[in-house]
Amino acid sequence: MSETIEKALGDDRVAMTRRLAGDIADGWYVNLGVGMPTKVADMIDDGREVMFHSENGILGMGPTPAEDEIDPWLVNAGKKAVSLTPGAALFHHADSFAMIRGGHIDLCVLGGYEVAENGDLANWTTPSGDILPAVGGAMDLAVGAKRVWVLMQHTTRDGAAKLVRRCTYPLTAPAAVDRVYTELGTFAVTEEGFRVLTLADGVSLADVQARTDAPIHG
Amino acid sequence: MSETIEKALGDDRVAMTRRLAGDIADGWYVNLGVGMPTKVADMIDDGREVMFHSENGILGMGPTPAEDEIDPWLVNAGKKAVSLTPGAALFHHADSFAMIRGGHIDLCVLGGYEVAENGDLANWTTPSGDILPAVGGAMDLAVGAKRVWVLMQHTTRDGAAKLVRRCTYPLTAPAAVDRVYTELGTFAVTEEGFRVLTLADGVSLADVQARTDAPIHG
Amino acid sequence: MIDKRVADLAAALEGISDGAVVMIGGFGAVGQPDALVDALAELGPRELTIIANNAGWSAETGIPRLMDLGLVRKIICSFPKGSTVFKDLFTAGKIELELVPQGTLAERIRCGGAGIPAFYTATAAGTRLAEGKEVRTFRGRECVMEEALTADVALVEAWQADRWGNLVFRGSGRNFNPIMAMAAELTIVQAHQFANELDPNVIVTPGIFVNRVVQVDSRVEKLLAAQKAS
Amino acid sequence: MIDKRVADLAAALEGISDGAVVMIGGFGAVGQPDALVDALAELGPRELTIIANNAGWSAETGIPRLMDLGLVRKIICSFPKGSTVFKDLFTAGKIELELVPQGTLAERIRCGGAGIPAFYTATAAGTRLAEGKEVRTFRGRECVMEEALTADVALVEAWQADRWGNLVFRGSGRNFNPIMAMAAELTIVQAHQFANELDPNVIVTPGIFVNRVVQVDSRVEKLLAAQKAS
Repeated sequence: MSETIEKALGDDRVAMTRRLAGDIADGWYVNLGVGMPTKVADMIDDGREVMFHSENGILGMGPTPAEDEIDPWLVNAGKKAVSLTPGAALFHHADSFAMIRGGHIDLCVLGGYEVAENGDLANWTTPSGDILPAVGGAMDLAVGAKRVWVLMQHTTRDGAAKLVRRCTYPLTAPAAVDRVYTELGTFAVTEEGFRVLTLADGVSLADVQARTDAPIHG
Repeated sequence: MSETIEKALGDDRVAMTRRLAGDIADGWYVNLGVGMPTKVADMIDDGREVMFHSENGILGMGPTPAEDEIDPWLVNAGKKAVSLTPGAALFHHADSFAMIRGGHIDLCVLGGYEVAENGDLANWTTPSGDILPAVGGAMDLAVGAKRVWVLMQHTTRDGAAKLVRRCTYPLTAPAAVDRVYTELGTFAVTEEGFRVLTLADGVSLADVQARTDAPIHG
Repeated sequence: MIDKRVADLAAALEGISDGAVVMIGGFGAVGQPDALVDALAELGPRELTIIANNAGWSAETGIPRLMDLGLVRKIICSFPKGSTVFKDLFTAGKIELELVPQGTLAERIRCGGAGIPAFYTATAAGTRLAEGKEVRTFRGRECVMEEALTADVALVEAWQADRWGNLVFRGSGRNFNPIMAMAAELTIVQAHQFANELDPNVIVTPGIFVNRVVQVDSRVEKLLAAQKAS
Repeated sequence: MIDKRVADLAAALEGISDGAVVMIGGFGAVGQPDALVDALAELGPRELTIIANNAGWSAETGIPRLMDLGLVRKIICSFPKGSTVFKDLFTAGKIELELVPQGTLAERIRCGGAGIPAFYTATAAGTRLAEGKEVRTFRGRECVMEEALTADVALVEAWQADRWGNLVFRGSGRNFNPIMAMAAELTIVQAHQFANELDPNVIVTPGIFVNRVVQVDSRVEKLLAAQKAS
């Protein structure tokens, strides 16, 4: 493994999250899945206006409030305290998922176990071990949003590929993913499979291909 | 035709409407169809509380306001100015028909062309002549409300029966009607057909049967 | 910065083309996007499909005016009575009508906005309006399958709007407006007033459903005065 | 006079029997009808089916307490993780789970309240959660048929209620509460405050959907304080 690649892989996920945040257009309505995707909200530059949606009934979700400004009646989909930005609106769960399922959310950012070159997404349960499967809103978001971008490490901790020909994990949704953001780059899901949009600094196409179980088109 | 019957038939519809109003229980949520049913609202005695629903998004609809108290932003399903009573709520059309279709309206009072002894209702269009059929909310109300009471003259102006074995007019809904209020009495729709609940003053079962095209059970 | 407010009716209606499917809110005189409809008549796109509760009342304004100008190919509504314009065109076979029960119309529109392609309802089962529709029994009750309605454009009236397109309504002015706002590609709102910022707890239509807002003095008061005088 | 206010939790819960299907609102700590659920645990009806988004967190309170007391036969939810109580019962085969995507769960409940017996959605099509479900293609997209959910009882939390049962919520406290209120035979509300009369324009749940309201000091603040301390 080259030194630059090692460095990219050792990145604390900030760079890939920032890269994704930079690709969000002003004025978009964006839902962020729990975990790493949540951090995207902190990386929207000042002066830009993006409206964040939380499936439990918030549009215009703002950052974590200071301890003394917490409104105990306001939590996000991860059950953490949040704030409201100007222009926010509140609604119930059926209206919230009407936004999602009805194609009104411009972008949903999700984590992933596997993404296949046909856009299949697996991010909700493992093939065998998950005694207690929990799906939450993942399936609704994956089929409903106008764009689905997956933000994840390029490989598992054991080095196994997560960008694959066909998912081996149970699907969240077929043909759902538009882009994948990893520490190695940004990859579009196209009719011919994965295509590079951006490579991280010091990363070559060959580096990516070596860590991917499907053809990567330059 | 006996004198008393003539008198009952000549009634200006006030008595039958009042009879129906008296059968409404306190606390019911009630939708009144356009035309004669609308008058029911004026015949609820003081001190009783009945919540009137209008399909264009009002619960707690009150009487026609005085000219100088008209709110131009508030009309009923007949497009006339109305007022709100204490405890009123406003909502959109899908929520309004969720109340209707979901079985939350305790009573709907509709007009009718024909009611059959199996509860079939015809009240929206004529068999032949209606070049321009208009249905409005009649079909939704007839299938959705907990109880459907039809308020109508016992016969047509030409003396033809409107309580019949089988409807000849196009149906609004099959097996929908629970009761019929006419100037001759109040009739329940039961498994064996029409059954008398009340006869108007001076009206006999034979009088009713003579004007009805289905068996009337005493 | 998100700002959906536009300067005038022309800017509000920009880009509506021939063949568009157009939802129009309102029930009675209340909640009618009258200024938008009249401006659409001036703009003059042809072969329109209109989705609305009524076919309107007067040939001088609103939906009947669109029809009178020959701009409408079809109307989907629950109550086409009222204007002689529609009746005349319909009896002459010059306009198509899809008659839908009012609650089914509302639910089809709401489903269009909510990404539900079809649903079942007991409404209209066993009647003439179920002819040609798929029927299926749930819990012993016969139901018809109804498909969602969506549109290219929704014309909506609101009481107040802010720059994000959040809307609140007044009185019975909601009617079809909030659900039509959800169901169109391009939702255009005429608002009686602009507000700096609306209370998040009382917003009825979140701005996500709204594309453009134009401020228009409401004609509801005038219309009602005219009705009373007549 | 309509007055849906009741004096205490016992009066609020009267008549809930064994085998009842019970919807329970709330998402995270917000909008949980916690006092009602704990009082239900005291009341002790058995063989309950619970419909809720989560299976809860702590064995001492809420849904896990109902389970720990052996009162629950089945849960229908989107996210059963959190409490070890459920996990232990489930792995021991002592409780049934119907796992439903969150948006499908919300829509099934809303349809239950709206008298729609079934609908189609693309959610879950082509996944393990569509197994055994009817599939059908609309506009080129595979969809599954989902049936409505109704309940005998809904336990709901609101911010304010009036004597007619009209409700308003606060912050993210709506979540499943307004739709569950629509979908149950008997809707029981714990409200943080009674109001004399609510503004008709801002009511979220009209009183028609509500049967009983009891005033309860909210524990949201306390819970959040405890969470922060831990």
